Amino acid sequence: MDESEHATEESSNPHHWFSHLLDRFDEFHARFEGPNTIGNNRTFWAVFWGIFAILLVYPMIVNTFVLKTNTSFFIWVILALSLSIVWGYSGIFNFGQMATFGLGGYAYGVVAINLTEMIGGTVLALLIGVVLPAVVMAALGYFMFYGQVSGLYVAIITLVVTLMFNLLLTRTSGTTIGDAQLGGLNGMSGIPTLELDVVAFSFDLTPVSEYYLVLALMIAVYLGLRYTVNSYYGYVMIAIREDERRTQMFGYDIRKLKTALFSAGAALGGLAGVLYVSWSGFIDPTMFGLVSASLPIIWVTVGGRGTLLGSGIAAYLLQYTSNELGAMGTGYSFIFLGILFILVILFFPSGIVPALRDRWVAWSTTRKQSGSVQEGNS
Amino acid sequence: MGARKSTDRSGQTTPNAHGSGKNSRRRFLKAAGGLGSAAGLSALAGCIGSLGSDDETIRIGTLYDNSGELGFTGEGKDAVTEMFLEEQDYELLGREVELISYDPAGDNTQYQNLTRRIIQEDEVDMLFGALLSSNREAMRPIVNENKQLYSYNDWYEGGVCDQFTFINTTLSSQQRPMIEFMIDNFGPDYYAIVADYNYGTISNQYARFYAEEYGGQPVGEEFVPLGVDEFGSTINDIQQADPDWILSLTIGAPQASFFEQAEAAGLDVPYGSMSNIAGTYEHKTFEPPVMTDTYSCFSYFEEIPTERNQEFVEKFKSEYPDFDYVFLSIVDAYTALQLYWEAVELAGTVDQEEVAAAYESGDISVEAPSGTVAMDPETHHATQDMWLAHVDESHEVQFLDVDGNPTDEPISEQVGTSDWFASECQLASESTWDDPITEQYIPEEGDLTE
Amino acid sequence: MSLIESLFGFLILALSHFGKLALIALGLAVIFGIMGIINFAHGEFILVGAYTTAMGYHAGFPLLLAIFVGGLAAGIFGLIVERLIIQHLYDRLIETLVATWGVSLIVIQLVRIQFGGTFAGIHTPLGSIQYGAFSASTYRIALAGAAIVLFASTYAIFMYTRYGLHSRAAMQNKEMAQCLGIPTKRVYMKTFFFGSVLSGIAGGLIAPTVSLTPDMGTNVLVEAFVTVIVGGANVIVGTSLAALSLGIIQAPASMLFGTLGGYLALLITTVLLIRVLPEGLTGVVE
Amino acid sequence: MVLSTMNLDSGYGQTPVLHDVSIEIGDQEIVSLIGRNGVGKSTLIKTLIGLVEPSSGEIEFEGECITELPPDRRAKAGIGYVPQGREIFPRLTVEENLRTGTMINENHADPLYDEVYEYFPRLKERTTQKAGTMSGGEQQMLAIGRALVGNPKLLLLDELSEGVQPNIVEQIGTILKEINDDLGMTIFFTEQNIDFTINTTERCYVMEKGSIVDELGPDELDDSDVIQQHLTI
Repeated sequence: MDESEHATEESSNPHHWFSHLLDRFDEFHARFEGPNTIGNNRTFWAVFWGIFAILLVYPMIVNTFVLKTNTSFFIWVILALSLSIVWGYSGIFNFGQMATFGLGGYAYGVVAINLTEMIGGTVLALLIGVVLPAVVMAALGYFMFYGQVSGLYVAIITLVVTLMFNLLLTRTSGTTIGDAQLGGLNGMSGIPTLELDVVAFSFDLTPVSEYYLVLALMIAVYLGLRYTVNSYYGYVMIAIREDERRTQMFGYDIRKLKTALFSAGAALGGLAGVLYVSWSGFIDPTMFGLVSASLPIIWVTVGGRGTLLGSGIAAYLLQYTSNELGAMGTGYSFIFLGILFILVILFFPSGIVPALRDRWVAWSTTRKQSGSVQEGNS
Repeated sequence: MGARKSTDRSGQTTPNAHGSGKNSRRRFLKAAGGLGSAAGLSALAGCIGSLGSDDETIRIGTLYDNSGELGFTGEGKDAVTEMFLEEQDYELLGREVELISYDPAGDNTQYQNLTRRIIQEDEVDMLFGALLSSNREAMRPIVNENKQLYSYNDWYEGGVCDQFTFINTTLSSQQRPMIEFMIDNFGPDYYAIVADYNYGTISNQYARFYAEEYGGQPVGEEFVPLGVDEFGSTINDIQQADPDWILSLTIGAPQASFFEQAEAAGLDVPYGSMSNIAGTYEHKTFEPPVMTDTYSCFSYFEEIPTERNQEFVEKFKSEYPDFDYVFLSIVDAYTALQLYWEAVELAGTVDQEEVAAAYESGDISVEAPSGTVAMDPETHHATQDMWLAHVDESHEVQFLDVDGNPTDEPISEQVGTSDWFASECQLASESTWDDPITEQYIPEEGDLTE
Repeated sequence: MSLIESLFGFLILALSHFGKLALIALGLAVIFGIMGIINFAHGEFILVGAYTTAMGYHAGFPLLLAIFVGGLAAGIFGLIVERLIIQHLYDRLIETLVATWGVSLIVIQLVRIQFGGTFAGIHTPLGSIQYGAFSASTYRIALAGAAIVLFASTYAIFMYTRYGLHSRAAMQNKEMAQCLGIPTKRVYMKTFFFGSVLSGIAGGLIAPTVSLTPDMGTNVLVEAFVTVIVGGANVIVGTSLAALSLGIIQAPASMLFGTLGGYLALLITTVLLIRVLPEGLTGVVE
Repeated sequence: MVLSTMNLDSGYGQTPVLHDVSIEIGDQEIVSLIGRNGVGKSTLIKTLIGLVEPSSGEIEFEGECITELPPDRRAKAGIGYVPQGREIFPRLTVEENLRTGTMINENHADPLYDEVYEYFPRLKERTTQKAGTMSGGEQQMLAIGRALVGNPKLLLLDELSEGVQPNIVEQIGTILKEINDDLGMTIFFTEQNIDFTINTTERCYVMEKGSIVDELGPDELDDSDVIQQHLTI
C-alpha cells in the first residue's frame, strides 16, 4: 500500500481526527520502512502492535511454564535477528553466531557468579557478556576480512573456531575462574539471574518481569534493526552483500565495514546469550557444537535470508516445534525436523516469509485490479 | 488403567510408540494451547492446565533420550520402566499410576524445557531422568527450584549431594575392587587412557587415589576428546611406556575404536576398565578377540549368574527383542523404580517430602536384578554389590574373586561411596526439605587422601 | 626410543592420518568440486557404506566384495537423495546445506531406530608390523595405499572418460556446457552417484578400524570438509595434497601433545591456510 | 527453412526485451542481425539456443517446434552456439575444449576435428595448451571450432568480433564463408562491425528496441550508407 492509497482513504474518511491519527501512525513507522524490510504498510503495523498487545497480556493467561518457555523463544529470536543482519543483510556467511551466544553466556556466568554480592554485579556481567563476544569476533573479523577471506571460507573458519571453543571448553572439568566452576561438558550451573539495580530502579527478575524484559528487548532489537537496514547503513550492507568489489570502488572500506558488522552482530548475539544464561542458570559447551552452530543458519534460511521478520518468525516456530516434538516423547523428532527442513527448502526456496509476502502481494494486486475493473464498469 | 496401558509397544520392532491414545491427545491439546496462545487464542491455555489433574492418580515422569546420540540407552530405560509398571499393574498404594515420558533428544536445552514442563505442567510426583551428568546438571537447578523429588540412575563420577536427588548406579569410586585386583594380579604400573570429559577425568582421579592406596601408579596418561576415534599416537605412547595394564576410561562408541586399533597394532596388555562392558557391551559389538582380558567392575552385567537376574534378563529380552544385551543403564532404571516403590509404601503417601524422609530412613533396601541395593541416608546414593567381570578371548564373561578364580559371587559386597564423599555429604543430618543442600562435590587434588 | 624408531613411528602415523583424511574427503570433494553443493549428509554416505560393508561381511562376503557392495549401496542412496531433493536445488548452495542437514538428521535417527546405538563391527585384518619395541596395524598403512588407488582411479575417470570431460566442462561453465549439448543435469546426477559411491567405499574401508555408530558420519564431517576446503578447486591434486599436509601436521602434534593437540593443530592449520591461501592448495600448484 | 521464429516475446524475469520477433533463416543461408548495443541482439540469440525463456511466440528448427526444449536438447538437434565473450573452458586444454562440442547434432557420428584444424591451424599447434592461457582471437577460433566439431546444421554466433584484433576478425569472416560453402552450414550471427557484416553476410535483419525494423537484401547490403544509418541512429 503506497502513499496514494493513504490519500484516497483519507479523502473518503469523514473523521478528520481519525485520519490525522492514522497519519501520525504512518509517520511514526515511516522511519522503520523501506525496500529492505517486509511489512511497510499500515496493515502490517496494525497487526504488529496487535500481536504486541496480546503478548503484553499473555502472562496473565498462561502458567509459569508456558511463560518461561516463551521467554526462551524470544531470546532465540534475538539471536536469529543478529545473524539475519550479519549474514542475511551483509552477506557474511557466519557459522559462528551461536559461538557469540555461548561466549556471552559463559562471560556472564563467570562474572555474575564471582560478583553476585557486589551491587550491580550482574549488570557488569551483562556488559562483559556483550562486549567480550564483540571483541573476540572483531579480532577474528580483522583476521579474516583484512586477509581477503570471504564467502564459504568465512563459514568454514567461523565453524572451525566455534568447534575449537567447544573442544577447549569440554576440557574444563576441573577448571575454576574465581568461584565459577566451568565444569567441562557438565557445564556451569548456579548462575544468578540478572538483577537490574540502576539508580532508583531496581527489580529482581521473576518469570513475569523477565518475560517483559526479554519481550521489550526483542521488540527494541527488531525495530532498531529495521531502522538500521532502511537507513544509509542498510544500503551499504546490502551493497556489500550484492557486490563487494563495486562497493569498494565507490570508496567504502569493505574490510573495516565487515569487521564492524561482524563485531556488532556478535554483541547482539552475546546479549542473547546473557539473557539465555540468566534465564536458565546454566550453560554448557554443546552451545559450541556442530548441531547448535547450525541452528541459527537453519532459522535464517528457513525464514528467509534478508528479512528480519522471517528470521525471527522461523526461530520462534522452529524452536517451538522442536520443543513440542520433544514433548511428544517419541524417537522420531529428528526425522520430523529433517523432513520439515527439506520440505521448506523445496517448496519455499527463498524462505517462508518472503514466499508468503509474494503470495500476499499477488493476491492483493489481483484483488485491487479486479476491484478497479468493477469500478470502471459501474 | 486406560491412560498408561496405551504406552504398550505396538509391535516390538518399532521401539517408540509412546504416547498414543489418551495421553498423547491430552498432550496435543496442551501443545495447541501453547501455540494458540502465541497466535492469540490464549484463552484456551489457562483452563487446559487443570484438565488433567486427578488427585487419585500417581504420576511418574521420565526424561530419557529416545533420539540423539544416546537414544538407544534412553529407549532401554523407558522400556524397562514400562515393564516394571506392568509388573505392578500400574498401581501403587492402590492408586492408578500414570507414566509421562518425554524425549529430550540429548539436548540440554530440551532437558531444561521438559523438566519445567513435567514439573510445572504435568506436576509429577516423582521424576526419573537424565543419562549424562551434563543432562542431570541441566535439570537439577530446575528440580531444586521446584523442590521436586528426583532420581538419577545412570553410572557417573559421583559427588552429587542434593536433598531432592536420589541416586542408584555404579560410581567411579565403587569400582575400586578392580584397581586393587589389577595391581595385585598384573603389577603396579598402569597407563590411563581417559575420555577428556567429567566422567573420565574425575574417575581418573579416583583411580589414581585408589591405585596409590593399593601400591600402584600411572606411568602415562592420555586425555582424549569425546568423539575421537583415532588412536595411532596413543598406541605408540603406550608401547613406549610399557605398562603392566591399561586403565580404560574411554567414553562412547567412537573412543571404543581404541580397542580395535590396539588389537590391530598388536598391543597385548590387559585392560582394567571403568567404562566398558557393563554399560556399553563392547564384548558384544566387537569381534573377538579384541576385548580379550578386559576386567571390568560394576554393579551389574547381563551375565550375572543369579536366578533372579536370569529371569529378569529373559523377561526383558522377550518383551523387547530389540535389545541384544541388557546393559547397566536399563537395570539401574528398573532398580530406581523398585526403590521408589519401597519408599512410597513405607511412607504410605506420595507426598514428596515424606517420601524423601522414607528414602532417608535407612530401611530402604530392594532385591534388584543385580543383588541387594540399599539407599544410604546421608549421601542419597545406593550401596550395592560389585562384580568383577573378565572377558576371555571368545568374549565370554566370567566373574572372578580377588584371587582371580572364577566365582558366582560378587567380588565385594555392599560397597558404598568413597570415604571422602561420605565425610563431605551428610544430607540426613545437615539438610532439610526447606533448607536444602544441593551441591556436587568434585574432589580436588589431595581431597581424597585427607 | 631411537631416532630411527621415532621417525618410523612418525611416518606410519602421518601415513595413517593421510589415508583416513584422503578417504573421507574424496567423495565430498567430487560433489563439492564439480557441483558446488555443500553436502552436509556426506558423513551419512560414509555411514551407509560402512554399515552395508559390515552387514555384507557378517553375511559371509569377503571383505573386499563387502566394501564394493557398501560403495554401491551408498551410490544408490545418493541417487535417491539426488532425485528427490538435490536436483531441485542446483545453484543454491545454502539451501542444499539445510536440506542435506535434514537428510542427515533423518538417516542418523533411522539407523539408530533400526540398529541401535552400536553395530557389530569388523575385525581389522592383516595383523601388525613390528618396528623395534613398537608395532602398528598393517591395515592402517594399507588404507593409505587404498586412498592412493582411489585417487588415481578418480583422476583417470575425470581425465579419460566422456563423463569426466563433461563434468569438468560443467564445473567450469555450466550454461555453456549445456549449450554444447552436454546434459548437465544427467552429468550432475552421475556426479552425485559417483561421489556417493566413493564415500561409501571410504566408509567400507574404514569400517574395520572404527566403531560403527549412527554418529560416525557426524564425527568425520568436519575433518572431511576441512580437507576439501584446504585443498581448493582441484578435486584430485588439491584434496590429496591437503590430506597429506594435514596428516603430516597432525601426526607430530598428536605425538607431542596428545590426540587433542593433534586435532587442534589440524583446525588451527586450516584456519591459517585459508587465510594465507584463499584459493586452497590448488592455488599453489596451478 | 532451417530456423524460424513467430511473434517471439522474450526477456529476463519481469523485464521484457524482445517484442514480436519473427525471422526466417533458409537452408545454407548466412544471415546476420545488426543493431546498436543493447537493442536485444544477444537476447535473441540466447532465446534461440534456450538460455532465455520466451514469454510467448514459437521457435521452429527444421520444422520441429523447439520453444520448450532446454539448451542441451537444442544443441543435440543440431544448433551450434558461439557465445558473446567466447566462454571457452579455461582449465581444459584446446583439444578437450573441442571434444566438448561433439554432443552437438547427435545424428552426426564423426566429429570434424580435421576440418576444424584445417580452418584453424593455430589450434592444432596448441592442442595440449590450457585454453585460458590463449589470446582473445585464438579463444574465438576455439569457440567456433568447438561448435563446429559436432557439424551443426545451424551455427549461431554472438558478437564474434568483440575483443578480437581486426586482422583476425577479417580472417574469421573468410573462414565463416568457407564453412558456409564447404560444409553447407547455415549461419546466423549478430554483429556491430559494419565491414565484417557486409563482407560476410547475404541477408541481414535490423533490430531496434527489441523489434525487427528492417530486413536488408544483397542490394541494400552493398550500400554501406544504409547500414551506417541503422547502426548510428
